[in-house]
Amino acid sequence: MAWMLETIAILSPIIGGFIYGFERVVKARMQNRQGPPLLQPFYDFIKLVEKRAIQVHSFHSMMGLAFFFATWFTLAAFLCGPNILVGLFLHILALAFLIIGGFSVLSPYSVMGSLREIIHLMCVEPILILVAVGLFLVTGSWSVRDILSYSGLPILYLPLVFIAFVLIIPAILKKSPFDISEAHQEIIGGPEIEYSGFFYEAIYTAKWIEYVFVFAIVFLFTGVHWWLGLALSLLVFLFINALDNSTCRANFHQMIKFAWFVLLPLAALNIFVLALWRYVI
Amino acid sequence: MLKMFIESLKNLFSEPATLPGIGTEAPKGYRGLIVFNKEKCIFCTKCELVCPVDAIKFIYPEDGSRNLEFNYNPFLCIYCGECVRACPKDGALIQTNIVPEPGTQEDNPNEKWFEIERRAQESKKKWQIALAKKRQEALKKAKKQPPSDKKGSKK
Amino acid sequence: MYKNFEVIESSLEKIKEDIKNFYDPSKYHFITINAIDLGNGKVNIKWFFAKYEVMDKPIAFSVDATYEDTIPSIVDIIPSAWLSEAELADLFGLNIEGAKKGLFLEPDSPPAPLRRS
Amino acid sequence: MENKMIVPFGSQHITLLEPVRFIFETENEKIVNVDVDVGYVHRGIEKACQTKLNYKQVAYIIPRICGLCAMSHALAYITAVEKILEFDPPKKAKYLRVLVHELDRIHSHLFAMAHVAEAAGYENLVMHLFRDRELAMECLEILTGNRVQYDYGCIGGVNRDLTPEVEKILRKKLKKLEDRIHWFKDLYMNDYTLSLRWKGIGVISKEMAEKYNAAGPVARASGVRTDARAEFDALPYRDLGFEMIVYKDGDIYSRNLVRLDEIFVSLRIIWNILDGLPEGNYKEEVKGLPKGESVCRWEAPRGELFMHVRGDGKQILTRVRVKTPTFSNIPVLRELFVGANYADVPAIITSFDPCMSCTAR
Amino acid sequence: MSAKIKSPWILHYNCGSCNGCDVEILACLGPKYDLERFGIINKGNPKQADIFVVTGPVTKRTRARLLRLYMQIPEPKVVVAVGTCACTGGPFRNMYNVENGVDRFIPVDVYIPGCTARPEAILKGIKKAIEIWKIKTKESIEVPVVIQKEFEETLSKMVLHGQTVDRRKIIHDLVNKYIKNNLEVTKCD
Repeated sequence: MAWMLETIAILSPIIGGFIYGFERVVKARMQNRQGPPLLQPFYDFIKLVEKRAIQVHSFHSMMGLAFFFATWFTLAAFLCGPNILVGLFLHILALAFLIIGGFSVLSPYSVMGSLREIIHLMCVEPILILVAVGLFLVTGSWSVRDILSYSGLPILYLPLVFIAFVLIIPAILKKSPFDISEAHQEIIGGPEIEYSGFFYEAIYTAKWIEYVFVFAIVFLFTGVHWWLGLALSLLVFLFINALDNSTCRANFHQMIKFAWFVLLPLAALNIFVLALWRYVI
Repeated sequence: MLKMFIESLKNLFSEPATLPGIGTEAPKGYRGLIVFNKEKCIFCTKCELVCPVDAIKFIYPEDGSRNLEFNYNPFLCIYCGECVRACPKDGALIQTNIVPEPGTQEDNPNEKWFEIERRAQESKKKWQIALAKKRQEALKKAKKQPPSDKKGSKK
Repeated sequence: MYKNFEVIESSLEKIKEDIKNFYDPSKYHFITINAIDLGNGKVNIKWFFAKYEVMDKPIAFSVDATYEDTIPSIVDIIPSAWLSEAELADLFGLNIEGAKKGLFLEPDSPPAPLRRS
Repeated sequence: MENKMIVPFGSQHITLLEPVRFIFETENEKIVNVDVDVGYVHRGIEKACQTKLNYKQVAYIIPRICGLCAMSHALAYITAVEKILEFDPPKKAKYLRVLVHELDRIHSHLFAMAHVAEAAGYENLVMHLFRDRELAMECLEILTGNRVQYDYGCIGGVNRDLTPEVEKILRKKLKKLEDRIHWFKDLYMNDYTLSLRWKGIGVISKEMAEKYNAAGPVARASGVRTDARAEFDALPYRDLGFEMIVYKDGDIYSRNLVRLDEIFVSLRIIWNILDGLPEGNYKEEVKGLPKGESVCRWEAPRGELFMHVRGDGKQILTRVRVKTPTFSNIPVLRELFVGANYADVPAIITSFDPCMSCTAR
Repeated sequence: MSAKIKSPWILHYNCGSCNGCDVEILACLGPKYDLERFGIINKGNPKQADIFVVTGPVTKRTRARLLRLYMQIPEPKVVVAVGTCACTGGPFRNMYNVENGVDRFIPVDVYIPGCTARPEAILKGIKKAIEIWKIKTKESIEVPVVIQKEFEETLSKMVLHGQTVDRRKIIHDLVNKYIKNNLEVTKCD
């Protein structure tokens, strides 16, 4: 168990690839079709390496690579570092690379996608930080290692935070109803539209790492009970996919309203009550 | 939303609607490839006339006989079946339910067909001239010795 | 000649007034404008209308003109007519007031393709 | 203002089947100006119908204007020509024409609904609609011999008879389809996210629809009572239990509901035909050459199709003019965009069910 | 590599067809035929596509866009012409605004006949296209048919002068020149 977190951080692209592949199968089955094989993401990966990469300009391509490495580093910092807040701030930085890359090209879809990506950030990050604060309040530590050795069940103290987090996962993973920055039918992928070949593959893989990132946070909610964590992750996974399959895309006004006026107060209320209970009474 | 949510979970554990393999065979009445049967054809060229896209072309022989060469371009045909309905002889043109096979660059549906169209046009002109000649000759023959010919045939 | 629709004969000068007097947006439905080339540089133009919800014959205003004539536009009476007018201007080369050309045709397409020469 | 952004939409775009180009000027994703180019699909079919094809061949070329409403184009043309020839097709042929036409409408409406759902990002609904649309497609395939271009009608009647075996399969499949449509109706009425996305978006008022002469489901969703099936006596719709569906709101949501309810009407008509198909010939020989002028108004899935045919007693017609439903809907579509949100653009466009290959021909 | 053929992404463009084939392509993506089980996704983005699925007889206004999209797809790529009209022009052959088929402009690898092509035929055709795609590599650059002659001339000139040759760039410049000179799209209304 000693090197578990480090191993996960290093192997995260592969683990994320499997999660993504599994998700595609589940999604297809929910839509009553057969769906691609489980290894499909890796087939895509190999193909994209073999494709010629058309660069718009080198800075743009570099931003794509930077996004990938920053996301990877974010996950490593999150899992192995002393403070999960560092991981969350690095997460913002990683997305900033994507946004800058999106703004650096002339394509209107890319620019529009980057604008929407900023809105995503505004919705997602406050809740992520509240999650971290909530976990700190329960376990008394900012480090993943300590949270995972906490003997109680943090989810029992943080039910509303957990609900808020689960409902914002679609926005992190760009899934319906909050896939507005990618919005395949409106802006065809948003900031990733101009990437091709190897550089698109970097962005594509970075998305897999985000899956690991998200489910790692879900995992934290059960403390030391890792089997409960696995069950919870699977449940959340199924819930998110079913939600993805049963909603249409909201527009960004609705997303901001939902995130700021429903989820954020919900999570804040939970933390407020918890803090009162911990420190005042 | 809830309805679809439940349906999605239900679908997850039920058989997918996807057909196995590449799909079904076309049903019995499908309007597929047109098949030409040379033995039965009487070369009235009605199908060529009636085809809205000129996907059937007859190349005429040079000697003026009625032994035409049938040419058909499956990449141009719209499978409306009008030629089959126009065909006076049963079984000379049949519409099967075979789905036409995709072609590659070797099939070259365009250039080959242009060549055939050109040849068909040229051969028709030649054939008409040859036919006219033939008729004239026949007429001449008939004029030269009409009574004896008739008698001969009667005998 | 006209099998299943009524025709109201009109003239180029009068047509706009006729349509203005006739057309009631809540009662009639403007269908389209059509032109028929009659040969020898002459063209017959028809404005089609139909009644809402009633089984009745469509009504057409008919005008004979030549290609040189300027045909009045009815966009100020029926705003959706711009598309039909642009099409006729494009495909027949008619001079319709205010109609833009180049809706369907490219620079290397034949000009006024539906004219019979 | 400085932050205006020009967003091209098309001619190649994932939600658009066909090449059409909209150029939006947006301000914070709000559209302030729009430019539309509909001429990408102009092929010149009218010219070909007037020059190189004889009037019987035209019946096979004219459905190629549009694949989704192929049956409407063919039948409208055939009816117009039959009107010129003063020929009345046998009753059975008329019933069979209605049958195929209504099946065509069902698959087209299901497709349109799927298209709108896709524009809204509701992938699962798209897949379900596509799955059940296949039932209608299979019915059409066994009945006419092709999945999209049916070539079923011909001048004088129809090309194929409805055999008892085919009828049996049709009944089975349509029963299944009807159940599924009930399920969809329930879903559309109760789905919260759909109403969030579609209610009150892209509203066309009744006055606007009348002013810009909108046609078909778009007009009927706005409360305009117009349906060529009730206004033109080409087919025996009155005997078959036809009913006009009209909604009042005029937004994307009610346009979908109009389509959904029209599928029910179509299914009812089809059941009536299958139950009471008259005996007799399905095809009769037509003699004579077209001389005269006639029109035909036809309710295609997208709205009113108008055919104006003139023949001068020759094999080749003098004029064939097709006014397609989308052609009437383009002006109102253009007016609608100004002030809309860019995120709603795909949904608004697809809720009109535009058919550019119809418009440009 | 065998993994490569399991992930072809398609780009679909309609150059003036009747919608029939486009509907069938969409039906292929639906649950009954489900192209995704072969790893195929409809990516409406040329920069990430591998198989260019074209329908329609190429009208005069779509020519420039067709060439542009073709140039934007990175190698290796294959072109599939779906439907009779994309193959030869079909019912629209020799109409005044039509260019008679996709292969007048870009090299077509697979022709799928049928009006309209059945989903089964489209599946077969795409499988055939994947077989062709397997052989092609990053370096196999194809020249659009319309600029073939000029391309050969330019190439031989450059080789004669001993210049370094970037075939892709030459093609790109020539296509742009061709579009600018011959196919300038009019802006209407």
